[in-house]
Amino acid sequence: MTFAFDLILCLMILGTAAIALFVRDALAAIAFFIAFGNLMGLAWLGLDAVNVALAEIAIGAGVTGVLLILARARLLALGDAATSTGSPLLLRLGALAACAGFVVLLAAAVLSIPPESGLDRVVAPLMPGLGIENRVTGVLLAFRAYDTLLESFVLLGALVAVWSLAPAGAWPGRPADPGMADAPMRRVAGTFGQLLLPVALVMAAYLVWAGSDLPGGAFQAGTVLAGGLLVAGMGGTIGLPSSDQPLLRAALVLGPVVFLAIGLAGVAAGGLLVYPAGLAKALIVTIEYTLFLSIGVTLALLVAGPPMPGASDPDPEGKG
Amino acid sequence: MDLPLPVLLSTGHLYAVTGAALVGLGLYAFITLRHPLRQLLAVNVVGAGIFLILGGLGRGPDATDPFPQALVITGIVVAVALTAFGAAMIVRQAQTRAAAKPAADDNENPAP
Amino acid sequence: MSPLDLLMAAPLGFMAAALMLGPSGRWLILLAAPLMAGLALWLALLPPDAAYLVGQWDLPLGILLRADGVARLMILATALVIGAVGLHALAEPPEKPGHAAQAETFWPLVYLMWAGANAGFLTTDLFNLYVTLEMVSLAAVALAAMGSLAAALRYFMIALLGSLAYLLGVALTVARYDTVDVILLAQVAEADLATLLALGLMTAGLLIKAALFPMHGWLPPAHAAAPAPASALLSAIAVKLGFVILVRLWFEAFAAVTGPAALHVLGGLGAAAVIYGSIQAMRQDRLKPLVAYSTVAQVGYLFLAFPLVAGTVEPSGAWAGMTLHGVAHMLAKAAMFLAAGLMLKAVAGDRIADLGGLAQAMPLTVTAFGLAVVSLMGLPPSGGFTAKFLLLSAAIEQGAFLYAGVLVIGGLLAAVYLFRALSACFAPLAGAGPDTASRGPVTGGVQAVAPLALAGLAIVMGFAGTALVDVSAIEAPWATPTVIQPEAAP
Amino acid sequence: MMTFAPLLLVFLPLVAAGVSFALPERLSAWRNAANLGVAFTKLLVVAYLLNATEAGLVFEWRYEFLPGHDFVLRLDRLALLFVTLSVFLWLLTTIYAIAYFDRGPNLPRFFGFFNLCVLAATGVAMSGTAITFFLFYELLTLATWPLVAHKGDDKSLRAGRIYLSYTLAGSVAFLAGILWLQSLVGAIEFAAPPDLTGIPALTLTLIFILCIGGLGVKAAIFPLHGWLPEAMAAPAPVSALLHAVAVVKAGAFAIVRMIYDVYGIGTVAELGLGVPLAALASVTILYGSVRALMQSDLKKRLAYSTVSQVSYIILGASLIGPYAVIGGLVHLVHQGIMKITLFMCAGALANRMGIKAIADLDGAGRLMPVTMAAFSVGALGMIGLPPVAGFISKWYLGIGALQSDAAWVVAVLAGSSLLNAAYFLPLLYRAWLLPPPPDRPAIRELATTRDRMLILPAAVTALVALGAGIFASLPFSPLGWATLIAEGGYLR
Repeated sequence: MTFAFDLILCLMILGTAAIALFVRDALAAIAFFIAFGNLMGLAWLGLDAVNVALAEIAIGAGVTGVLLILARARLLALGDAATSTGSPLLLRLGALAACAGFVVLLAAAVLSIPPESGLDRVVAPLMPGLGIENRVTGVLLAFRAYDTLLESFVLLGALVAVWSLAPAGAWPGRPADPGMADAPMRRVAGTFGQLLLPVALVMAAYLVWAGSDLPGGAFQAGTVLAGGLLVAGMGGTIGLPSSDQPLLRAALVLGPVVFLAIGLAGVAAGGLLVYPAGLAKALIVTIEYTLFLSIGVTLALLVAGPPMPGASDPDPEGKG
Repeated sequence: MDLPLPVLLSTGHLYAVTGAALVGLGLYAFITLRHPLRQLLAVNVVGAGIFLILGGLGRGPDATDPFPQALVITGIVVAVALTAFGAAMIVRQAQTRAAAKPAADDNENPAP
Repeated sequence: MSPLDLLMAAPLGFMAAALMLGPSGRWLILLAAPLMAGLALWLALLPPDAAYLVGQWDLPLGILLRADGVARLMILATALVIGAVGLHALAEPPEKPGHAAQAETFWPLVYLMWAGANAGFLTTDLFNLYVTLEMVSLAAVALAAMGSLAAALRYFMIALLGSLAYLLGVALTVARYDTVDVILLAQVAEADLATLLALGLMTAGLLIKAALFPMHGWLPPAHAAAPAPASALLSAIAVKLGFVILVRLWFEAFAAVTGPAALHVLGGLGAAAVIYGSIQAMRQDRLKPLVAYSTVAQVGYLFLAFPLVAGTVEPSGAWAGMTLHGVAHMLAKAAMFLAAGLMLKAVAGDRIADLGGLAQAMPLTVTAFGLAVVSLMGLPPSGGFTAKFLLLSAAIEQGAFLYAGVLVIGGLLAAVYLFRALSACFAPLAGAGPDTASRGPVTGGVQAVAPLALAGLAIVMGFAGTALVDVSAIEAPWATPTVIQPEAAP
Repeated sequence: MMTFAPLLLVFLPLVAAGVSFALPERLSAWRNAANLGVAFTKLLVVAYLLNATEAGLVFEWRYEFLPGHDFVLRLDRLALLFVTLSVFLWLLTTIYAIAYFDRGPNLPRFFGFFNLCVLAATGVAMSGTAITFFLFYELLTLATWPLVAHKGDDKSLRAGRIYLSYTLAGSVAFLAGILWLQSLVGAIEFAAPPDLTGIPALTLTLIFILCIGGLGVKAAIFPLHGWLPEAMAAPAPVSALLHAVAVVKAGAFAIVRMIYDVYGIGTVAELGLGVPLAALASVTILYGSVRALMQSDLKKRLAYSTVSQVSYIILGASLIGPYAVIGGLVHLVHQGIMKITLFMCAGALANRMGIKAIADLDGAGRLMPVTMAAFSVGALGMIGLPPVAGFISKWYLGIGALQSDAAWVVAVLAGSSLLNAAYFLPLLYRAWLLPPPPDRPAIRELATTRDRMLILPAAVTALVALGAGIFASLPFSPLGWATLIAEGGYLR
């Protein structure tokens, strides 16, 4: 890629971000945010970081976008259009001056640091010991596996936090219907969902498998799975699960718990998260597969929101 | 880099400075926007800017450092987890207020 | 097996188990409380150089877990506080009446906070700290939301901003030094623009999380509205992780970069927090906001100690004073919130004036409140006194009479507002007579055990000063250099 | 026994406190037994220690509570003097309190804190380092607060609040002074006074003012005395304890320690701090007496009398001469015995006949002769009439003043004695010489066991006050003891 391409891409990123932030209508803002996320994905491709590009497009643009659309729809149903309202001029001027100054300072700091891939030199010689090729996966699941382990519990914790918002009398229960108001749309989603879910599963499984050596991995795959589950759930292919289903709970904790167990088992080999020689790849793949399943389910439920009263009724009489 | 354009910036610096601009843009929006959902969006833009700084400054001559890449992926997942929780809180707050409007005796405090 | 990993793994295991068990997951605390206390004690008694690399990956890349004195004391206090609060929550439901979801999710959130706090205290890796910070913040916001959604949302937004500022600082550090390990950074950090900006950003973000004046605005509404066990955890645990990370940054990673002027800014903010928080606390009519503003004031002491630690070549006293103040505040404030919760439950209203007659009706709870008052005011014998004594000695020795004055005045102001609440309990029942019948059932002795135990521990700390000071000095940055000498950064 | 005796002596009341807190009200008999038992045991321990100390044994218990700061309990003669006084009076006050309250509300709490108070007072006496002293001094502040606020009415809560405001502010000033001094000379041990050479006089003066100002609150030196009359809202046994033994005395005792065991008389004289302090004490003596004269409430009058009398001790300490020191120290004991007599009598009068105002005293001597007799002994002693103990104190103080070339102090003493007479003699006149009001029912003073427990402790202390005056020349009298202390250390 050329510098001109990079430059134009950067300007587009800034443009879409500005529109997403300041356009009055919330739906337009979210649409531009999703566009912004996809452009960010391109930027990551431009940086030769395919793993991040996949994660950015799938999670940063995809899941976040769906989340925001759903939240906006639910707010709209309550009469809140989430339009951007102006704040006092003085505040805006002050904020503008402060932020502009901050950007200059930050940019100066950024420019004072030469871009280099310093740790790549440290990572590269360690990879053969793991038996996988993808260095990012190596960092995520071996060298910095501890971060990833904790992060998988952050995701689980976020779902618990969302669940804690369930109103009185709605527990245990199902999330509110994601709100495909009109029947034709629902039918489309239904058909699409029947088709998409198995495809998503296969694709996700491949992404995990590929993640060992090629770009991909548990998080990106989990997102694909979540997307499949969501579309299927919207269309009624699968019912939205009640929060107390044991199988659901098991699916949620499976990945993090397996990760934790393997980490602790490493103590036998010398310490937390130590992979015995020769077993590294097998263990990493095991962690990735279980984690991807849990991440998929967790993300789908995060998007769906807390259990709501009356949501156990699968009949599509949404509030819209 | 085989361009006739005068190359003032390396690719890495270009993306990193873009990231810095995104941080400032998002921060400005966070301060001036009122609606929490829009603020949440602004926070996501700031996050994306930070990630871009990480990536841009990890851009070597031949490869991008896998270490910041991994940090960014972790960061993206943490961000989506928090965004989901934030969005759920915003919706729930709107619902409680809507429910409390007819009979304003709910023990929920009004927003400051 | 080592407590360094089990202290993180066990709560995560309990979190998963609580999710699997559903409503009966609450009983897990009966197992978790003693187990975690035992692990924390084990950690405290480890040989001084206890540390290891996760996955045996060497430092610029890997993550080092280290049991220094601060971590040992904070983790022990965390285990005691969460254990006691958890056992208390078995007897006193933490949720709003009828909110079954809160009743069930309270427990996984508590374990998440527990794991995050422990992991954060032990790690020396700035990015790893970011993840643990988010674990604690997430749980804290969710617990606060069980009281007031509006206050929690405000807390969430401002905490998010804090996280991002911290993350941006970490990003600059990674790019600048190719490492985020505190120990390595200490060897290579230079005072250039990127480093200073990174430190400034991380500090600003963490000050929000630690609720130092003037970044405290989110704290009083969130802490005051949350259910008592949640308030106890918010004030005791959530605020402390930000503080500990700041200690790591200012006295270890960037010790060579920070100047006295910057330290005095932090110290000055701390002093202002003491005065401002105290004055606000005096102005409250309701009990829980009073206790919440007292947290704002108490956090001030932690930062007031920063210039005192840096101001001498032999800072063991000030260092211990700072650390012990954190620990004593954890114990006493948790006790106070639990006691306040019980007291407010027993009377009709939530105002201080409503507390009349409680000294007779619930003497144990009022005793717990009173003991917590003693420690928070810094009266002997208590952990609060030991800490204040050490800090005041350091301030006077260094001729820092402004800080000494704030330490002295802060204690007196605390006396004014805390004894106002305490003496209200000794007043006769307001409008005695028919009003008596309208009061809720007076809770029995069992509920008072947890606050009493925590407050008692805060007092007992006052008798173990020497041992605690010794522990706080383990692997302290100003003491002997750390034993782990990793390969130089590339 | 050598090391643990001090520990036992200080922490024995913890047993009684624990029992008092734990036992429910219906088991009050057990509580009373525990309180009396512990008080009596403590008296035995003191008797043993008195004996052993005379045989030359030194009792000390040491524990490093913070690096470089030892917690030290040490029995020197001065400590023993205060300990003996407090243990003896505590036993009597316990008996009195049991009878006084009989069956009131919140007694477990009362006796619990009462014991903590005594623990703190003993600890104050035996502290071997400045920081140990501060620990007990603050404990005393805290433990007395629930006693002052015991009744829980607005007046008591107000009194409690005022008491805390004054004493906490004082403690903080004292702590700041101590820490300042320690930052210059290291940990302060009373047994080995610090070397103050080389420290600027101004610094030393400032530290002295901080410390004495802080301690002066409890010692009720003018103008820091405001809390004391307010604290009269407390029940009579508390007043007796506060005024005679624990709080006020702890302040006075600490000032003696500061002057003699921290600064040393040489330094105090060099800095010229003795005379201003003596002047302040004199002002307090006269001011307290004048204010006492203006009171119509019996307990308030006694309270202002305390303000005045405690400053005799400080006057003695600040004059820096052998006789003055002895006079001050012996007044520590004498004032305690006499003032507790007066307060116990006042409580008994209020309890049995509802007498609170001075105007109600008419004819009280006919109805409660034992009580009024004891009261009269105490009052005459306060005036300084021989042969009651108070005369000895004033005599020594007067000679001491002359020795120190401070003749004006004699005038102060004379003026104060006149004022004392002016506010005490009318009481005695009313009680003995005027007839009781016709509507007052006749009572039998010592009808029940409870009555006897209420009235006899005062009779005992009155007799002791007489004995201390009459047998002042015997070696074991308070005077003999004070002389020993003065000779043993302070006059070298």
